Amino acid sequence: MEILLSFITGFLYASGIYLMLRRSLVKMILGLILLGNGANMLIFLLGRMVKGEPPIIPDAAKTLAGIYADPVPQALILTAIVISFGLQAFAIILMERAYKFVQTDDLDQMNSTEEDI
Amino acid sequence: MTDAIIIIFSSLGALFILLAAVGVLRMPDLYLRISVTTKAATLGIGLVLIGCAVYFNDLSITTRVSAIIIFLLLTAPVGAHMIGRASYFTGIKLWNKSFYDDLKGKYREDHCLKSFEEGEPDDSIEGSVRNK
Amino acid sequence: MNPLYIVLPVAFQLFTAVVLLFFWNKTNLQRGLSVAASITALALAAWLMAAVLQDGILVMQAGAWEAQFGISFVADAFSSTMVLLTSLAGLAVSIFSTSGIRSARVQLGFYPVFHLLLMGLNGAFLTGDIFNLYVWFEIIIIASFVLITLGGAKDQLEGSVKYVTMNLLASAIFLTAIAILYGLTGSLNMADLSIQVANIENRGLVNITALLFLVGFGIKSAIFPLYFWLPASYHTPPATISAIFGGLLTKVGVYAMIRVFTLIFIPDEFMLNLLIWIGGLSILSGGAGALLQNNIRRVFSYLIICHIGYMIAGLGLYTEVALVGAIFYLIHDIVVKTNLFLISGLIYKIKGSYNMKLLGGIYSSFPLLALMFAISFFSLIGIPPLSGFWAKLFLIEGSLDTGQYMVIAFITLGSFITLFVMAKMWLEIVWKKEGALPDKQSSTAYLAMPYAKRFALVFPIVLLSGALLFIGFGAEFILAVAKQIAAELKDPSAYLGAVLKRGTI
Amino acid sequence: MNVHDYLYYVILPVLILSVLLIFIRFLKGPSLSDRVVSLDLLITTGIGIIAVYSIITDQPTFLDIALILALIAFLGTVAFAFFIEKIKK
Amino acid sequence: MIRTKFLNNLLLSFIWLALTGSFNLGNFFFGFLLGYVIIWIMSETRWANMYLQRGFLIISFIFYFLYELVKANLQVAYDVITPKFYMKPGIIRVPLTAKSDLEITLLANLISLTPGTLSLDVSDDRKVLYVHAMYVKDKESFIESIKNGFEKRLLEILR
Amino acid sequence: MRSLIFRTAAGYLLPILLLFSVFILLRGHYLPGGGFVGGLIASIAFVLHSIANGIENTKKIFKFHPRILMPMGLCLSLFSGLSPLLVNKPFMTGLWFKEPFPVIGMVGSALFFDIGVYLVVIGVVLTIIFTILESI
Amino acid sequence: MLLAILSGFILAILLPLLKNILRGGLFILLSALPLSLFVYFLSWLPEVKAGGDLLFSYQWVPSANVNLSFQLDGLAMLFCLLITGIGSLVFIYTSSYLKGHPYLGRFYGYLSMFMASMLGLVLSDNLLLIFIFWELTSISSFFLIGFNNDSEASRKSALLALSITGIGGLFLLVGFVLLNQAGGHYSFTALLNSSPDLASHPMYGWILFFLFIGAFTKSAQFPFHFWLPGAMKAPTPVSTYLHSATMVKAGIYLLARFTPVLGETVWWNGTLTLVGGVTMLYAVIHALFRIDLKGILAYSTISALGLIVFLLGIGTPESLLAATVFILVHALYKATLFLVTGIIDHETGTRDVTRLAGLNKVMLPVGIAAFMAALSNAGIPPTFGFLGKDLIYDATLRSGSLFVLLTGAAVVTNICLLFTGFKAGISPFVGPLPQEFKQVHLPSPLMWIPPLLLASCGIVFGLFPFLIEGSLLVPAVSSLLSTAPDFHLQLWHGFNIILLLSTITIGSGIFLFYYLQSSESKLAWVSRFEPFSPKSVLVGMAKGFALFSAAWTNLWQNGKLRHYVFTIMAFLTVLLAVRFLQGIRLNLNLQSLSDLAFYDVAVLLIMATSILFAVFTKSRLQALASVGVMGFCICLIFLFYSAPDLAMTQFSIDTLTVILFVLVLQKLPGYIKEESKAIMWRDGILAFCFGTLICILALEVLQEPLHREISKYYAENAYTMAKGKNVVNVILVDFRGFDTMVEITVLAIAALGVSGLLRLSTRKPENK
Ligand code: NA
Ligand code: NA
Repeated sequence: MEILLSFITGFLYASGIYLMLRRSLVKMILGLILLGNGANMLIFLLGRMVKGEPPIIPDAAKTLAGIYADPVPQALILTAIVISFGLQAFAIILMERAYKFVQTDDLDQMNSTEEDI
Repeated sequence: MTDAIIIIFSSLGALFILLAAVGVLRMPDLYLRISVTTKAATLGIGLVLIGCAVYFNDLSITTRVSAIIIFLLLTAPVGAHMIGRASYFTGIKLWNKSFYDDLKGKYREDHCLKSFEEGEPDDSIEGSVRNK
Repeated sequence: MNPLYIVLPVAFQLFTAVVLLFFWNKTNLQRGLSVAASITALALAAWLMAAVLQDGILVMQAGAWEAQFGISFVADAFSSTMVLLTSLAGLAVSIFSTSGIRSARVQLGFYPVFHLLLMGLNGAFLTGDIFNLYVWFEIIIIASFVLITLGGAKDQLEGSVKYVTMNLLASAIFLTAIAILYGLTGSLNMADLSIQVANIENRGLVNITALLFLVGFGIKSAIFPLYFWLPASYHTPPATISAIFGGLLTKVGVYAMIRVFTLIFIPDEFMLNLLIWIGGLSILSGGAGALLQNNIRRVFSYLIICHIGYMIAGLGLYTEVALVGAIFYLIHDIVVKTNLFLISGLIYKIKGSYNMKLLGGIYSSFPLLALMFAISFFSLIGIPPLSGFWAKLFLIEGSLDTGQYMVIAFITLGSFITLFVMAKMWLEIVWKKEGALPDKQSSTAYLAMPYAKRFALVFPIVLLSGALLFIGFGAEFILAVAKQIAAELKDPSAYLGAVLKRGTI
Repeated sequence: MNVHDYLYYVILPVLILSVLLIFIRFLKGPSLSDRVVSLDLLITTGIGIIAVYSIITDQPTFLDIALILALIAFLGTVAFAFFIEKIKK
Repeated sequence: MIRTKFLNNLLLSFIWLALTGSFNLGNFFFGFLLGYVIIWIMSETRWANMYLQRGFLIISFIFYFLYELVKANLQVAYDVITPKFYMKPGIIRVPLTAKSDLEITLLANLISLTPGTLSLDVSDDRKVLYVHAMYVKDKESFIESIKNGFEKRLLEILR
Repeated sequence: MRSLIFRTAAGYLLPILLLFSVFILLRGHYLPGGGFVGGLIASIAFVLHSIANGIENTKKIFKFHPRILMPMGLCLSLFSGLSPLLVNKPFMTGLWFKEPFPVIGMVGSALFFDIGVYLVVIGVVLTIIFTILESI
Repeated sequence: MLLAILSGFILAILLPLLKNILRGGLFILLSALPLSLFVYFLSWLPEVKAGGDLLFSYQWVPSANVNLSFQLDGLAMLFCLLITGIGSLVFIYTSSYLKGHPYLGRFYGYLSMFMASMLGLVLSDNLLLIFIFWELTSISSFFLIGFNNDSEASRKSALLALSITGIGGLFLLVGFVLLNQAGGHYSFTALLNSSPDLASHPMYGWILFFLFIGAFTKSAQFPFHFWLPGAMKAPTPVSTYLHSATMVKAGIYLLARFTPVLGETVWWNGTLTLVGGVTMLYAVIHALFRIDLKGILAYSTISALGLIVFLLGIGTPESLLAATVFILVHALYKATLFLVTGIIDHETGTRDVTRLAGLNKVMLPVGIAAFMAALSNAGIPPTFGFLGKDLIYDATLRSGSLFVLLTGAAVVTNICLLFTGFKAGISPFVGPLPQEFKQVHLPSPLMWIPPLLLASCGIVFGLFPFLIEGSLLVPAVSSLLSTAPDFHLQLWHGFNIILLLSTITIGSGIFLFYYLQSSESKLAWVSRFEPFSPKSVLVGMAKGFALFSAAWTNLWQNGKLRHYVFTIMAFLTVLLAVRFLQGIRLNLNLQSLSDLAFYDVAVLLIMATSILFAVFTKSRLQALASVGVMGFCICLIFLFYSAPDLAMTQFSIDTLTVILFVLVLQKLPGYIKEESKAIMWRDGILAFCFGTLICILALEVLQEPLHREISKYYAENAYTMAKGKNVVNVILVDFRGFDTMVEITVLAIAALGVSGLLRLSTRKPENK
């Protein structure tokens, strides 16, 4: 499974980058989303994966024993997911505003700030 | 005994879900797909979940399972209605072998839905009362 | 100082922001609260700095979970210096903003976000946990996103699209690096990582991880060839906001880079050469860009890149002397860049333009302001004994020590371009008679302002100019601090000992 | 063959097969509504998979996810419907 | 009004108990408190009366519904798995006797939940329900089956 | 949206979802869930309501602007984090009541922290969605 | 001593405060400062003469080896007296020259700042301190040249001067640091002891290079001389003080100062002789064709500076003596001539030599001063200039194998210098007075007394050289030499070759003065060679650099976001690839990885397909829906691999994101048409490479040993200490609660930002 998942992770990164290289603002943000998911999957993958043993202490026990999934990557990803939600929400709205003000979705045309005035 | 129940319920459930899947793939128009799937799946999932509740045989899990089923029963038809209705606005066509389309021309520009067309007989209950 | 209190620079800013959020529509109250809070924050930071200089490294373990398991908060000389500078720049900007930010923008949440940005900066400086650093970085970028779009004029939005994209890309790369680091070591505590990474046998993987950190932080600190977002966006928001950006945001990237490359990844030959070339080319690119601009804020923007190059090159030299130079430059640059952007804001308030071609006439009508500008301009150029000089001296010494003559060439080039550009700016905006300004009323608007408002615009500049003079003439004190920082960076055993509570490492 | 094996070797494959079939519809479209409908169905089927998986792994905890799925999938459908209606306007 | 609120509150407490799965007094009171807070938060309560005492009707209705559900499912199943389509689909306008929001909604949802039929929309004047159906042999008898089947039984329970 | 069916359903879903969200919040320390997911579910409830009934009607449910939930939640979290400083313990140290409370179980600063998270999440999602819905 | 040096700075700082008190004619009172400093330094004369070790040291920045250590030796004394002496006169002169000027206060501020910097420069014993004051002189010069800030020419000249001296300063700094590396000290006295080692140091050549560039730029040596004529845009007191008598001599001072340390090598002597020689000839020939008085003086100053460098380069005791004397000679007569020019300009309003004549009739005292200065310049006995010229010829004749060439060069230079001196000092005053200047009258004595005083010095020192010989010149020369000098200045040496050369010089010079008439046309003829001048070359280089800058900047910063992203990612990918190739130990061990289940495969398959679909679909909404499917698949993976909390959060967040997108998308248009296939391939290959690298990296990291101390700690303590059973949640709210605290803050800020952005919609978009 790890092999396939690393392929998928690499694929997520690649498609994220590819989309970020497009002209359309929408694609760019989709690319960022894919990239973020790629990073999350990478944390998950490299934290080593365990099937069917969530890190929840059973009713009777006081500690986790035996095989269990590493809770740390999960906590990290959770934090990362939530943070990227905030950032993506902002980016999405920014995209809409930019479109409204610049009247285009074409990133190549959003360069007036770099023309010397 | 419980094993048998679980197997029966889950098998039936899986079957219905598979049906829904085949249906959504095969059906010729959107409305038919919605029609076939929403409920077949709901029924199928419900059955599988019941099997699940039987397996764990624990009150809190049973309540959770019933909660899921209730949620599904509550939301699935509403969702189906929403998407079906919205699709009709956007002009998604009925299958060409459909027989009736009573909705045709009933939506106004502002999405207000009329109960009858101008000039068409009003056969709603009050309408029929009035007509008589 | 009780080490428990080192969380205060962060907690206090958050508290301030929360209080400000409750007074959403009361703009004047927000202004007053912000200034009062900034003064308190400065006092707190000074207290922290004094405590660190006196007692050595202070460590707080959040949640009382011991290091490596809980999140460490570490105040050493480097981080406490950065916190102090942040608070200083924060105070200046806060005062300036009382007159520099219109009520409409205040109602869009300028003050809470501003204080949250300061919180993020303080957190990033103080944390001793790599993932926690990531989280602080996110605070910083989201707060900066909000500030850079605040009020949302068209060019602000266009600039911020680039700003946002590239910063998000940087975050993704940073996160990737953390993922690999955790996969390799199973740890997140920077002190612990320092030991763990040294023990990894597969150095190739370590080098690659280091590279990812380099690029992740590199984008944020605007080095060559990752700086593009900066000239595209820094000149678009109100000057008050540019000031905090220009002064602090890129520096936090530099801070992180210095921290990571002295504590966790000790650079090898390849990395050092890479850093040196990146530094040199940043100097060249920033300088080349600055030569061409007419908008004073764009000039400053490019100069930021140029001067970041000094620090990166200093890091690449990796001797104690060069690190002293880099740290000194960092300290000087925070103050001077903040002040320059504030100055640009003041000029805009007076003249209504950022365009050098049109500006002018400061010398005849505002001679004392011209004097104020001169202090910043010449500090930036590095006219001795003003602040920029000392850093350059150590950098040159460092590059001669290591035989990296390339660095000297780049530093000379960068310094010359800075000199030329700033002198030209002096000619254009101070000496020359003003041109046909687009918005003539604004120049009288400044004079018509109530005294308090003008004071709010000028006082922060005076404050920071004073700080600059202190850095220059009191270089002995700053150098002592910089030397202590460089020594702690070069030999992190004190850091490790303080965090991991192990006597000897 | 015990219940676990039965679920693992019979039911789960059937559900997975269903998911694949639904996904084909998702790819085929042709309209956005078709995709939304298949996405909805995909998620609903996911609830079934979760239920089966929780039995296989003996982890009732997973049912909580099923609950969330049931709730939120609806929101997605509603949003798309809302959107489809709005662009028509 | 107050009685309705109280009943609702009670209902919420029971749902709470069911969800948490621990039936004790403390839990019940806590659930009740939560329910109270939620009702207080919602200045405008929308749920209407639920007449739990009509349990028998409900149970018989549930069985009727399940019967319809299975029957219709099988019919559709047959159509789905056999290569040829036997269906005669169409959108039918069904006049409504149901009046209140709850009545109409429940009816529409129940229709939707049985395979082969789908409530598309209710007219704005609430007189007509538009239903998409797969097997419409004859328009009149289809309308009749709905009015005498689901609608009638449902209204018996609700009114 | 002009849909009677949806509007009615959303009306019923709102209290159920809110209840459910509190449930998810409180059990988070023992089972999957917690302030974050709980907050999301609560906000989804309101979002559904607002899509169905229009933003104005949803706002009427609140006695205040949902934005205020953010500082409230942050305040709660911050103070549950800072309170240990009063007893000379580091920031974020867990302080717990000796005896478990009925239903909820052990109550400590972590719970208040999680409630803070819950409030912030509601405030955030509603602020975002409401402003979007208002602007379109 | 410190106070003496700093007093100028203190005055400069206080001036803004004093300005109101001094309003009117009281500015002359400020001359008290340089005057008292002059007296102060004079009072040290006996001790300097006695050769006492006059070191004054104060702590400042010991960490950077910069201490305020000053040394007053003969050379420093000579310069100090020049600086304060001429300074006093210039201060007095200015009070009348710029009377009523609105910025007079600032002017005095800059002047005192300059004077203090100059004093610091010549007195410093610490190299870095020298550098500090060196730069301060450049800055003061910048302010003074640009004093007429409204004139564009002034501003440009100030910028040019600052640029040239600034770059020289940078080189000087590098040279000093190198010197410290080689010699081990920043202290000059300490370096003096290690001088033999320095000459053999491998970096010796570089030290010379950097030092020379610094000195040549400051002292206007070829090819860096061209800023000096521009600097004449400054008010005349400035030209007098900075650009003839003092500042430009800073470079000379530096060379003289370092002669005992670095001198006496072929490189040192050869370079200086060559550069000095070229400068003096090149500049003086230029001076011949000028018609602007100040232009003439500027070029002759350059030439004189070249002459001094030339003498320093010869490096014999005689030449060093000649240089020392000539420094003084030149300062005296050139300052006079400048002050006179200032008076002429002030009174007549022109500096055109072709128009000026007969002014003797209206301003005789000025004419006398000018005449005396011109004589001294010409080296006609019994002026001090005559002494200087004798010494020069004496030096060149004894310079070794090349003496013929060097002497010839010196003679030519002196002839032309004589011409320029006459042109500036005599021709405006003789002949008939043109009608237009009839109204001209003698200015205030405050203006004509200073030049007269200076010019008289030139005569007095010539007549009575003993006045300064023992007290001033001997100590000065002895600081340049390792051995005590043995010489005796006198007007009459008897008939010898030197006298012959002097006679030739004077005769040819006067001949030239009569037959070469300056005119516009000659100037125009000369200016045809302008494109080949160093200035044009350097300006061309600067323009080239500007072009390069533009090209370079546009190459990277072209305004297109995707270009930026491409650059960043290409940079990262290439670096990663290089690092990979450099040695990563690839050992893929499939046994250590878990097996595949069919449902895993199915989910991953769906996920991969939906990603592909999201990338290549033509519709934004379909892309969005695909991203939704992908999120759902990730949720399932989290579920299968024991992360229920993650699955929940991922799914809910994903749905919310999709909703946000959906709400926003309705306003956006369809995708724009894509660019060319080539670009898509290029991007695709980059993306593929990066993805592959990440994939390999991930697989490689999975092979590394596993560390789980932290998660074990959490697993053991979650319930016992943190009282929670869901370890992930315990981490979130307790072990790493700090992260969560920050995380919700991020969310809150994002919400503020979103509402801020959207609340703008009420404002009108600013469309063009
Ligand atoms: Na149906
Ligand atoms: Na977290």
